[in-house]
Amino acid sequence: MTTLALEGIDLTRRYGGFAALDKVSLRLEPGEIRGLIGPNGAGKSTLMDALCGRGGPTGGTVVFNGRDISGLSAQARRRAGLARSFQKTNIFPALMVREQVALAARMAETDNTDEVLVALGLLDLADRRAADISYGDQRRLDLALALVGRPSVLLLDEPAAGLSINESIVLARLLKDLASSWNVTVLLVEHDMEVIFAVSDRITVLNLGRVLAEGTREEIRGNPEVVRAYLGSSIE
Amino acid sequence: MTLLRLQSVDGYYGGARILHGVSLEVGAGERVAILGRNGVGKTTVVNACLGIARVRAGQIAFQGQAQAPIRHFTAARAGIAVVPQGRRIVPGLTVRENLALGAAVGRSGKWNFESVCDLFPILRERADTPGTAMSGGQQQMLAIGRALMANPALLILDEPSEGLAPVIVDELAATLVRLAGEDTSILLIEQNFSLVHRVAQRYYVLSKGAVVDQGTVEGMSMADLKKHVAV
Amino acid sequence: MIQVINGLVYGSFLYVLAVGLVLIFGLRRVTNFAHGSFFMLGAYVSYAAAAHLGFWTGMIVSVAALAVFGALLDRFVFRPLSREEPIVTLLVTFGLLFVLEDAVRTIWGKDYISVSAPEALSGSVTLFGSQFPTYRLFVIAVAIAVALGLAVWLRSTKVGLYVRASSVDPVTTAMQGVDTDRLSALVVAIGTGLAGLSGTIAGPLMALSPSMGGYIIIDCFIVVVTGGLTSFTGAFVAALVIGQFHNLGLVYVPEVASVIPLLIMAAVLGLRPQGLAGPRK
Amino acid sequence: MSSAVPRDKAKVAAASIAAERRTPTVVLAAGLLAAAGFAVPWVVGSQLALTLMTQAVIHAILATSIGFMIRQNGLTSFGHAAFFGMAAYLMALNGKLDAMPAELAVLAAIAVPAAFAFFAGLIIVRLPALSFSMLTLAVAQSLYELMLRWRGLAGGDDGMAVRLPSRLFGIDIELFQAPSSMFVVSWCALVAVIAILTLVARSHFGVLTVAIRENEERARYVGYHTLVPRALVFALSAAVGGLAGVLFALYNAFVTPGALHWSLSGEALIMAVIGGPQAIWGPALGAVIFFVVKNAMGDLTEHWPAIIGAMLIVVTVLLPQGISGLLNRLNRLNRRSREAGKA
Amino acid sequence: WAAKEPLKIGVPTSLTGPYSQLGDEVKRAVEFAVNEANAAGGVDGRKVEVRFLDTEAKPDLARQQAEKLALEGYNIMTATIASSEVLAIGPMLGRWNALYVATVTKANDITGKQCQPRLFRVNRPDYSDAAVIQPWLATRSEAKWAIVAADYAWGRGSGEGFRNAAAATGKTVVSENYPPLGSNDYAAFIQKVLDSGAQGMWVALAGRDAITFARQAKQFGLFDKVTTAGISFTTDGTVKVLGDVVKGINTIINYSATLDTPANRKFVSDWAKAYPGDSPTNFGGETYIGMQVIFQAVKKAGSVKPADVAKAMAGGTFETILGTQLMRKEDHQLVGPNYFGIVEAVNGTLRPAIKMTVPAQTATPGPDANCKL
Ligand SMILES: Nc1ncnc2c1ncn2[C@@H]1O[C@H](COP(=O)(O)OP(=O)(O)OP(=O)(O)O)[C@@H](O)[C@H]1O
Ligand SMILES: Nc1ncnc2c1ncn2[C@@H]1O[C@H](COP(=O)(O)OP(=O)(O)OP(=O)(O)O)[C@@H](O)[C@H]1O
Ligand SMILES: [Mg+2]
Ligand SMILES: [Mg+2]
Repeated sequence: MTTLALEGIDLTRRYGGFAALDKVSLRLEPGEIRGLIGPNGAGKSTLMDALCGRGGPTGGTVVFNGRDISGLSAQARRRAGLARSFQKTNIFPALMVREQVALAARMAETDNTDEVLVALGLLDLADRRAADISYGDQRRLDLALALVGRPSVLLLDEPAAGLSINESIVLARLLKDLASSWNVTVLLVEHDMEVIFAVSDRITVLNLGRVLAEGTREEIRGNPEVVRAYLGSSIE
Repeated sequence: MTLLRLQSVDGYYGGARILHGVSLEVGAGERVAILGRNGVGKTTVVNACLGIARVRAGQIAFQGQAQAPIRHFTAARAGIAVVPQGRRIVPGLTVRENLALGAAVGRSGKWNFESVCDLFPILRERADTPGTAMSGGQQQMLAIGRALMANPALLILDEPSEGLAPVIVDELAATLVRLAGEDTSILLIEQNFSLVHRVAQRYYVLSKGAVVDQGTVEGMSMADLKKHVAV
Repeated sequence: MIQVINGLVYGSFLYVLAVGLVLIFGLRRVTNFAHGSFFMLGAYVSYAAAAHLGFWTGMIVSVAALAVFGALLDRFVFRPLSREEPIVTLLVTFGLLFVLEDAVRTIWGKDYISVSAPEALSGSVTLFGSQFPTYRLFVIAVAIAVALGLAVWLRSTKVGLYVRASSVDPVTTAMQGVDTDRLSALVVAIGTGLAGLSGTIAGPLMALSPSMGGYIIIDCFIVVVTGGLTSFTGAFVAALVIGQFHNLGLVYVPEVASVIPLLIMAAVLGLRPQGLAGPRK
Repeated sequence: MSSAVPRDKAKVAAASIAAERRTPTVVLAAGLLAAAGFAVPWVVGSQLALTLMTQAVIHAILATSIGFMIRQNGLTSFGHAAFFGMAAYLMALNGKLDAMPAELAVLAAIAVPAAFAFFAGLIIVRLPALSFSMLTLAVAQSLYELMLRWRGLAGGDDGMAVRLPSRLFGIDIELFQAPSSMFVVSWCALVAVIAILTLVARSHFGVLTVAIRENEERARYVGYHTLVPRALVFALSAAVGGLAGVLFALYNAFVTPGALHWSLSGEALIMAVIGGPQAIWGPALGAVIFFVVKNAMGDLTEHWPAIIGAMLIVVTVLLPQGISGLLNRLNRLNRRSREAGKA
Repeated sequence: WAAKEPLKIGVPTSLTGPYSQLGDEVKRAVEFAVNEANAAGGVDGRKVEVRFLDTEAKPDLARQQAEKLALEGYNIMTATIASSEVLAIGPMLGRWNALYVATVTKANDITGKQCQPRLFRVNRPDYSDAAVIQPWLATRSEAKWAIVAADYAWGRGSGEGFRNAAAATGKTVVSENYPPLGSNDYAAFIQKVLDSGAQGMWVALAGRDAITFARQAKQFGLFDKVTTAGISFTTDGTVKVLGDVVKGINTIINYSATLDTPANRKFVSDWAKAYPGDSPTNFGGETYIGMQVIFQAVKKAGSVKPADVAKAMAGGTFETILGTQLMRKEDHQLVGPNYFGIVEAVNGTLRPAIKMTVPAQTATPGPDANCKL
């Protein structure tokens, strides 16, 4: 068996008596795109936090390319090749778009700033202050900060939120591209089911801090529990 | 009566002109959508109504009353509540307090803490946790709940479906339609066509800060709408 | 024991002054270096008013005058600058400090002035076997009243909620229909009014001089920072702790007494960067 | 991600060339400015004017150091006089104790404040902005108290003379104490400081620290350590403050605890902000203007504090971005109208 | 008087800031002396011009301002408030080709370790104040004493002086307190003095500290319980502010308008004409003495060049309102008497009044051995 790109074992996080994450385990193969869905407050963002070393103390182990990184700081994890984007836009408001993407690139082996700017359609905004671009554009900038420098594993928290339909389609295609051409592994949280179903190799469903189901898109779509707790009736 | 009317509005951030002669209106009990790609100026329309973006030409009227100058609280006092893009939950306040803040204008109506919590039960469950400690989607519910607390005559929602699970979006759609039936007009800015299709009666399409198209949703299929609007 | 009460007096006095600073900082994010001058102005105004109207009316006049001054300040200075970096408003308060000192020096002269305690409070009581000035007990009472009043106002009234909301996100608060401009003017007025109050109660304790604000403002900021910048409870605890240690320091280690407040602040921030009761980041 | 369109490539290339052209320009401009400084003593005959100008320039260096902190770290030091005074006292104490050659003392007087700031910075740059400010104030005031009480060695509040050898770096010490030559020395130091800080601000390190200032958390999630760069900015700023202190000690040959007092820190801060710290050169400009105005007002009336205060209020309300902000805006307007003219 | 070069006097003093009130007192005295001289046809036929610059009592600034005055030609200077300012100015006088006469600054070093060829002093230094404590203390019956003195060079020095005097006269010091400069609350110290069982108290606090301390001490009833004496504690200025609070307190007096000599009576009555309803304060009187010395030295030198004036000053004798006094060659200290008195009502106003005169030879002991001129 090849080494896993990323593995979380028994990840747990509590806020007071409430378990936002309760012994969740997750195994990502290299080059895989894994969809992560679940109701609001299921613990998806918390799971990403646990994987990348954000927030309070977490129980469990994170293994990255065969190496236990549980004790590493967030910046060390990023330098090892584990990057993430944020659900709540997290950018450098006073810096130019290009400036900040280039800054993020400096930390990694390859500088693909321009490639990323072009791919995300940000080139025209490259010399604008990040504070002065629209919300959707800021969302894409946040994504660019994660993509640049060719990390080997990407944790993307609702990258399509706030994007117009066309942009979402471009994004979905881009993710597919990335996975196949760079062999990037992606853990993708999304509430936009079109994107999820279009790109995910497998899907994990979280509910109340635990894994509810895991499987291919067909299996997930057909799982009545998932439909009841999350998908609802309107997904065709 | 029209609740909100923009007449040839030019909107600016500092010296940058963003809106070019935008005109649109929302009547009583109407459900209207604004569509458009990222960065065309949808949020700027809202911000112009809130006095965040500056109006240098044209006119904005609430409930038939022309407004100048527009202060940040003008819209709220004219019965217009906004669910802002990015949620803007006030840090340091609990869920309950964030909701109470929404009732600052003191209009009475069917929405109060209890009824909002019936719509989004999680808010009751977590009433005393800090608002910003909630998950992204829960915060979105809180933002919507807070706007409802004002019992507005017009509810403006800037991409409310963002971050919400599909089941919740379903409920939201139903709620919005119901609201309009109860005399609250809706101005919906959305990328989620399924929501627009279910909620809106009319739509405006914005491109590069100008209204380039408008029409009625009723009678169109979802596919038609997508094709027609072609954003 | 008497020494502990003495520490309490100084702490109480610091609290009344510092809590005004907390209010203004909380709402406007203004590092108000002129607060010491407001205090000084308050002392002079009440001194002038008291000469004709008596101590108590003088107190009311001083608080009211300073409150009006604060409201105007908010309207014409803090509001226009509310979108600029905090450092810019800080500079304005520096300027104000210069102007106020000079104005007071011109109006009331450079001579020191000394004020007597009001008749009713000028005696002393016997406490733990020693004679203790009644006026000093009054200072403690004022601080307790202010602390309780503020706590009730901020925690359990609607306006209090708006104040708390507006201090973290004024735009969103205004979007809910709150006139945050008027709210700020009110809060700044209360803050400067408290400076007037503390100036008044300082009169019988210390010499009035145009530069008296400078002697107190640093201790005051130390209280605010140690307490956690925006926390009223924090300021209360910090003022009492610092007042106490300051006083005990004077008694037992006078050589380093003047840096004790600084050391307490450094120690607290070392352990809790957010201050005693500041919000966790 | 191989779909970059050729048109985009051209844009990309053009932008990066523009960025590279700047370094030599900065060096050249600095050289010219420094050279201009040599002409000043010839043009300005009056000793009085020269001594004022020298003092103004030394203050300008101090203001520049504070401004740099504000610009890069977003943190305001209320106690920068600590570094200024620390350097001056190091020079003075070395003169008294003869611990090392004066040349070495000069370097130490710059290095010690920097090292001190670096290690203190590792602890305190994480604090909320106002708390940081107050702690810097605390450090400075503690040093002030220390020097005030240290009668045996440092003369307490009476201060101490700075004993210097007859030559420093091979230059006659008299030259450091005569206004006409000291002006040139200080001026060159100021120009060099501004040039170096400008290059630092444009470098990767400069952008990184601004990024950390803007959003420290995100900087960590793109892979950077955030503490060390901020502490380094603090250290660099302290070194510049120390340089000002060294020049001060050389010129005046006398230090008192006043060199550590908060009113000096406050004044330097005022200078930095009215100059506008968003431009590296802003604070220096502010310093010179403030110094000259204060001096002129002090000559005219004893109500100078009120006049200075009122001017401060008016200037900041009208020009919240400082003088450099105004100049930059005028410059932009000018350029825009020229471009409009062309089109 | 167009013919002769005017006498230009520079006054770098404290016009703003915490000591501005003292600055005002010396300023009035300088102006009074200048007006008086000009009205009498000038000094040696020269018009007297004066220029004041603000030092905020900061040594660094004092040095800058003094340099400015010297370069502008006001190179005979006087009347700075703080000793540290004078010590900062002193070493530069040669370089600026200027001269300085200290009038209210008391640090021993000015005519001691840091004496300078161009630096002179007319008022009583700290060691002179120490020298008069002992004769006074010998007359007192209180055995146990407490000290409250400001925590800086002057206060500490005065405390030490008192301690020595106490030892020499067989008294014990039961409590020593050095509150920091600019304290706001003296309750802790007052309590300590009360608890110490002292019968007498020596206070060396000045200006704002003196007033704040006195006010609080009164509230605690301290003055009623112990005999209080001090230096700079009850000056004309603080007594005016404090009134009855400090009635009956004993004090060293360096100069007082109540001094009953013909020269002083004339000075006081001329002053009252120039400033109706006012009488000169201790600092005013001392500064006036400085002006008298400058004027007479200029006349003697027949020049306004600092070098010539300095030559005329050193070793000369001068007619002052305190009598004929010698400016010692060895350390440039004017040799004069010192006084002890009590705060009481004189002609209806409360002020420190002289009760005991300590003659010049006791009050101004020999030249400081540290001074090498
Ligand atoms: N600091 C905190 N304190 C208390 N509860 C918290 C805190 N942070 C998160 N939670 C709770 O943990 C749970 C999981 O949150 P999380 O953000 O992981 O949800 P999510 O699955 O990402 O939801 P969404 O789809 O809405 O983004 C939520 O119920 C949330 O309220
Ligand atoms: N504060 C600002 N200052 C200057 N320009 C701004 C500012 N905010 C937005 N803009 C610009 O205004 C334009 C319109 O932005 P707006 O936020 O209205 O877009 P939008 O249609 O809401 O987009 P999205 O779907 O991404 O939310 C964009 O080009 C953006 O770059
Ligand atoms: Mg989430
Ligand atoms: Mg938008």
